[in-house]
Amino acid sequence: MMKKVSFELIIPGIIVACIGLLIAKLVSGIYFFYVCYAILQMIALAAAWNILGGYTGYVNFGIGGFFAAGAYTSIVLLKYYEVNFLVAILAAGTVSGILGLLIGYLSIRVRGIYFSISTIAVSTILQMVVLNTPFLGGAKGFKIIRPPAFPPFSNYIEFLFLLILLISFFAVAVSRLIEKSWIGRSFLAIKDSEQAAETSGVATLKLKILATVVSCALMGIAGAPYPYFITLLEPYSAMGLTLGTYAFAAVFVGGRGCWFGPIIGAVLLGGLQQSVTVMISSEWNILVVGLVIIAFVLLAPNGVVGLLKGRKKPVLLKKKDRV
Amino acid sequence: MIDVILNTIVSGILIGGFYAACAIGLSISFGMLRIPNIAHPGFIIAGGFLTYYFNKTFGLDPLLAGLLIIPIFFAFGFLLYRGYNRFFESKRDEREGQMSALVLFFGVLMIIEALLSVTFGVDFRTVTTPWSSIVLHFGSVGICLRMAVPFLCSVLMVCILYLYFSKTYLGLVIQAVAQDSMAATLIGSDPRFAKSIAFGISFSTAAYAGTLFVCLVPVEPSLGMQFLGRVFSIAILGGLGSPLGTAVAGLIVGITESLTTAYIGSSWTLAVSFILLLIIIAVKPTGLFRR
Amino acid sequence: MNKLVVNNLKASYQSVQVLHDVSLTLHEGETVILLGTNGNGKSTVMKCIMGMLKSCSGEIYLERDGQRIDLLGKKTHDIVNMGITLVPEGRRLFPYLTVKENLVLGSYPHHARGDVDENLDYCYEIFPRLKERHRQISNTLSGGERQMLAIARSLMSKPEILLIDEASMGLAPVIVRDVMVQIGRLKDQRKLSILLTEQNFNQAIKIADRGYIIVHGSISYEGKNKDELMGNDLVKKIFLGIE
Amino acid sequence: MSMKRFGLMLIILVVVASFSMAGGKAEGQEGSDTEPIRIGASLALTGNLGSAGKSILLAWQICLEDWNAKGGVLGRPVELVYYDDHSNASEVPGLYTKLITVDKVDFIQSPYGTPAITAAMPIAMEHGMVYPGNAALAANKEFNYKYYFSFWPLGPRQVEGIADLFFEAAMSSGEKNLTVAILSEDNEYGARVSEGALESVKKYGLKVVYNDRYPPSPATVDFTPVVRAVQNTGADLFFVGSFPQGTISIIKACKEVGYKPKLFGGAMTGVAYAANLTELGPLLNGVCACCYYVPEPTIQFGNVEDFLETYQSRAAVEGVDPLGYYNPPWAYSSMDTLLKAIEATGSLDQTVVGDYILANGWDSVVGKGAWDPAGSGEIAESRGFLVQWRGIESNDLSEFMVPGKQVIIAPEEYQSGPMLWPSPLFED
Repeated sequence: MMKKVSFELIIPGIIVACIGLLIAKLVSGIYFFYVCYAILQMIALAAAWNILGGYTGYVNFGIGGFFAAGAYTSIVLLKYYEVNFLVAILAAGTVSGILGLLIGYLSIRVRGIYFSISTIAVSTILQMVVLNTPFLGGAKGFKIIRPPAFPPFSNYIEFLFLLILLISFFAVAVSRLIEKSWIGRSFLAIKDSEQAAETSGVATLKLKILATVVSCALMGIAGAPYPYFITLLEPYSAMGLTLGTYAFAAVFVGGRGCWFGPIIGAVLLGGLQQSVTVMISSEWNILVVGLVIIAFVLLAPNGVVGLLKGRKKPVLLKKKDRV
Repeated sequence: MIDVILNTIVSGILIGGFYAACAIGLSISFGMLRIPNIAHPGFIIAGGFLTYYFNKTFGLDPLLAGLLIIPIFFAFGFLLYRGYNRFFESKRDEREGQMSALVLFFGVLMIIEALLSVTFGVDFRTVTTPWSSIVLHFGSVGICLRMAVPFLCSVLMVCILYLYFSKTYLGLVIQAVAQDSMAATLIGSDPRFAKSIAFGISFSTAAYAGTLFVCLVPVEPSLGMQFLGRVFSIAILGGLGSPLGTAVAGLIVGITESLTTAYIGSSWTLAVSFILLLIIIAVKPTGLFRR
Repeated sequence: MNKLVVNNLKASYQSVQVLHDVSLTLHEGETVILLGTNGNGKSTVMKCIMGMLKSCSGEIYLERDGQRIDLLGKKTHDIVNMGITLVPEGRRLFPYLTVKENLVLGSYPHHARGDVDENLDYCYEIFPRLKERHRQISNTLSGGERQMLAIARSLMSKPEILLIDEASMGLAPVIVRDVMVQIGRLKDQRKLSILLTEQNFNQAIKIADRGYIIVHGSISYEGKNKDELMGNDLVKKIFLGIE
Repeated sequence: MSMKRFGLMLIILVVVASFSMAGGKAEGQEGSDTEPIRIGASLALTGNLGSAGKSILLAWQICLEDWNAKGGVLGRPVELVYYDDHSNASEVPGLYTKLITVDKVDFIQSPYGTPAITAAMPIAMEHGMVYPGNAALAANKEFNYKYYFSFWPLGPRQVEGIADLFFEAAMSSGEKNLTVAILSEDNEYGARVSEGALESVKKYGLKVVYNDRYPPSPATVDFTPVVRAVQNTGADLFFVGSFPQGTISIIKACKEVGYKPKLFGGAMTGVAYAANLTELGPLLNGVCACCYYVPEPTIQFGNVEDFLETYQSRAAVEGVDPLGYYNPPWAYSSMDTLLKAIEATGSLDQTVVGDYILANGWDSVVGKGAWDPAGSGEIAESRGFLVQWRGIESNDLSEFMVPGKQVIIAPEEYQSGPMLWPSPLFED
């Protein structure tokens, strides 16, 4: 396992970091990094979501809450305690992971839409807590001044870009690692039929909680650099439904339960969102994104991945009609 | 002291009725038809805007205007289900389909918001009627018609739906289809037709809830997205698919919120419906009134 | 003379062919049993007749006053409206509706709606237990009561032809006997044509006029009357355990 | 099946193609003598702030048309490049980076609202752009950016200052031992307003009997319980810091529960929008709120009437707020001051133009003034005033376009009539 981790995570991680640095050196337009940041953040969130939603079929709607939990943890630590950025990221992951544990226990009792709405509930309660806690900035939020750029970066956003690049790589790598291991196969069993999985010896409970914790922790990690990207962290925009729903839609556009689906989806959807915003400066831009989402869901049931594989859609009978 | 409690509870009941009207359509579409129509709040807002339009252009009383738009929404819901069934539902496995449907309806919600802002602008809109500022006093309890009329309309709506679903052939068939679609074909019903009707009804309730909404407070196009969580949690609290359950859940949320505002602090009210939901899920996951 | 004819019926689930060549006829006022053990395709025949399975070919038609009405390709609810009903395997009641609501729903077809009360009374008369429990939610009923309710519900649509799939499944022997007796009475009182699939030969034969035996998706024997069926070697081998 | 796949591939292709177009659009335009001068901004055109965003856009467009009719700036036409940020602040940094580095606009204007303005501040600072702000609360507090100029009539004390006006007016009644209830919306605006109110209350030695916040719309639909809780305390002064939806609902709730404090209102926003004014109509009688423009004779700001006339004729057609008392004059001034500075300095250099504005202050349809010497980027003296509505008889818009119905009661320099005490709430 350790060897596998080093092969799948550390070595490619270093390579990705180098590529990132190279891009930061070569590309001069700063706008590029902003767009990339937004898309990479969506990739990280989508990949994190996919670990729970794509592999086990539990739909988490409260992405914004876990993401913001990470963002708030990191800004509190960085601003009040002036810790190292790496520590802040780890702490962000831990806090969101603990919240994930809570949601995990919830998933013992409920599934389907009940689970989804509970995640919205947890996320909204988090928002209320932030609003009512002056220590966390309350409704006013945090105003953040970016530190000056340091070598080798010529601009702080390049550093943030590298950070989110590594984070999104990490999220994707973890989901790939899970998918390819026995855990992934057990997840598929849970997704297909939880009872059957249970009876055939899969420890569904532990695995579900594991999936939730990992998924939420990754969302928190993705949120850690966000305060420095946005410079004003306040509960309404950080915890809104929009951010999470786009990430969620990206997984469906790309393809669920497959580690590279979220990448494709986030690049397509994030790219579309970014380009439509600058091309159509009116209400119509939301319309276009809405229509594209609908088109994808209707025409590509298994996402772009499904299309690329060209696999025939399995003919599934409804449960009741199975003989 | 007792006056305050009484008045607070009465306000809670009045607003709770309105919540029920918002959630009941979702309870039908999701509880009975298994269609996770997260665009429902969007259609509520659309109903509100249409009511506003009829009121402003033709000077119609909003409650009457609301009745006029019901057929439009019914037809739209009916046809939308046909399309949904043809291009989506019949092609997916049930559970997988439900997950993708969430994304599908998210797209629909975005389109509604865009179309509303294009057509009506992004200003807050509300409808005022001669009756909306009248306040009736019963002893120390004051009841304002702006709140009471929507409440009565909601109660009427719940009653009509309850009677429809338990006393008419088609209403029973819709329930039957929800419980066992195959058996429903064996009694000679066409499930697709029944579901189309049910979806149309769900949309009609959204339209009328929108009418009540625009009478109560100002609305704007992006409100739908923000109203989503509460409407869903009330529908689940009530046990999906049960009109009476939804009504009771709406009242419970309304009263609890009202009491929270008065005695704990209004800054926590938003959390009320969700905390209630989590408690219910921990105790009885299927909601309060699922038979 | 009216009859239901099934001719050269073939059917498959996905790529697996389940019915190879099934032909059978049900004349007016007859009770015909379709015998076969689990997995031989009895239920599939029923589903094909009711139009619930798209992938079947061959001929299924109703002959009424010399006119031939094709059933194949028609929708289930249209077939029900022609006066053919199925009591499905596993009862398939509406679990959260009351007994009475279940019954009333049975009279959904237009031709039956006028006589709801009359039919309701009739059902309560033959199954008095249902009357006692008419306000009860149907998934709280016992197995036998559920079977009664399922049969009663299909009677509510005033059918001419009644298909019953596995009436005895999951019921205690005493109750199976009761149910069979009731089915026998129905035929006489309501002039029904009944097609009954069964594994329980001993009980079914009591009410049968004649029968077919289905093995691996094709009809392997046709018995013209009770005695022929009783005396047949295949029957002895499969159902009575006599070698 | 193959048709579908083809269709989908087509969509993907279009999406991918649109990326490259978005990146490549409008590049490589360097300023020659006839090329237009380009001003860039993102605005909330959709989402919950869309209403304000759209009226600002119209004001800017009018301003540019005025300048172009006069022959442009430095002999070159002026052009606006704008994007919709969906009222979502997280889209703003990227959009401003694009405006500055890809579209290479010559100058920028800020987006609308505190979160968005704050989000774009680091970008403006990084590129040393002159950054005229449009409606933010103390956005410059942590940044202290030299070239941030807030075109917002509240002065250095910001919304906190509104409380002073309100309580000053109450004190002028001469009555002693007044009790105060403070209710505000649970957002940055509300938080600041209530902080200011607490300060003010201390200053005047009043007693606070209620202080709470309510969740913003649509979380709060019914305000009667909260208003009843306030009524129960029997407070004489009811100070409210609310956004438009809350404003309307709180006023209605007060009328419904029959709560008549001696002075009611304060920092209620939305009372400048035509839609809200006509909605409330006679309900506004006796209500006091901070406004930035009303058609009273004591208001002599630049040539704001001329601007409003143009604006109102255009707004009706474009479907934006038909009155324009709130943002538009300031948005126009923000753009106008920027263009005047360019014209005066004859330069497109950010520092030159920025220094000019800093030195010469603001001067446009809303009059003229200097900047806060403390360097907050706010205007030196507050231009807000407290209005008490009276004699409104119908819900017609024309009620609000004539003098005498929106009487200015504080501060003294703008006062256009005596304060009615106790406030004759909801009386026709």
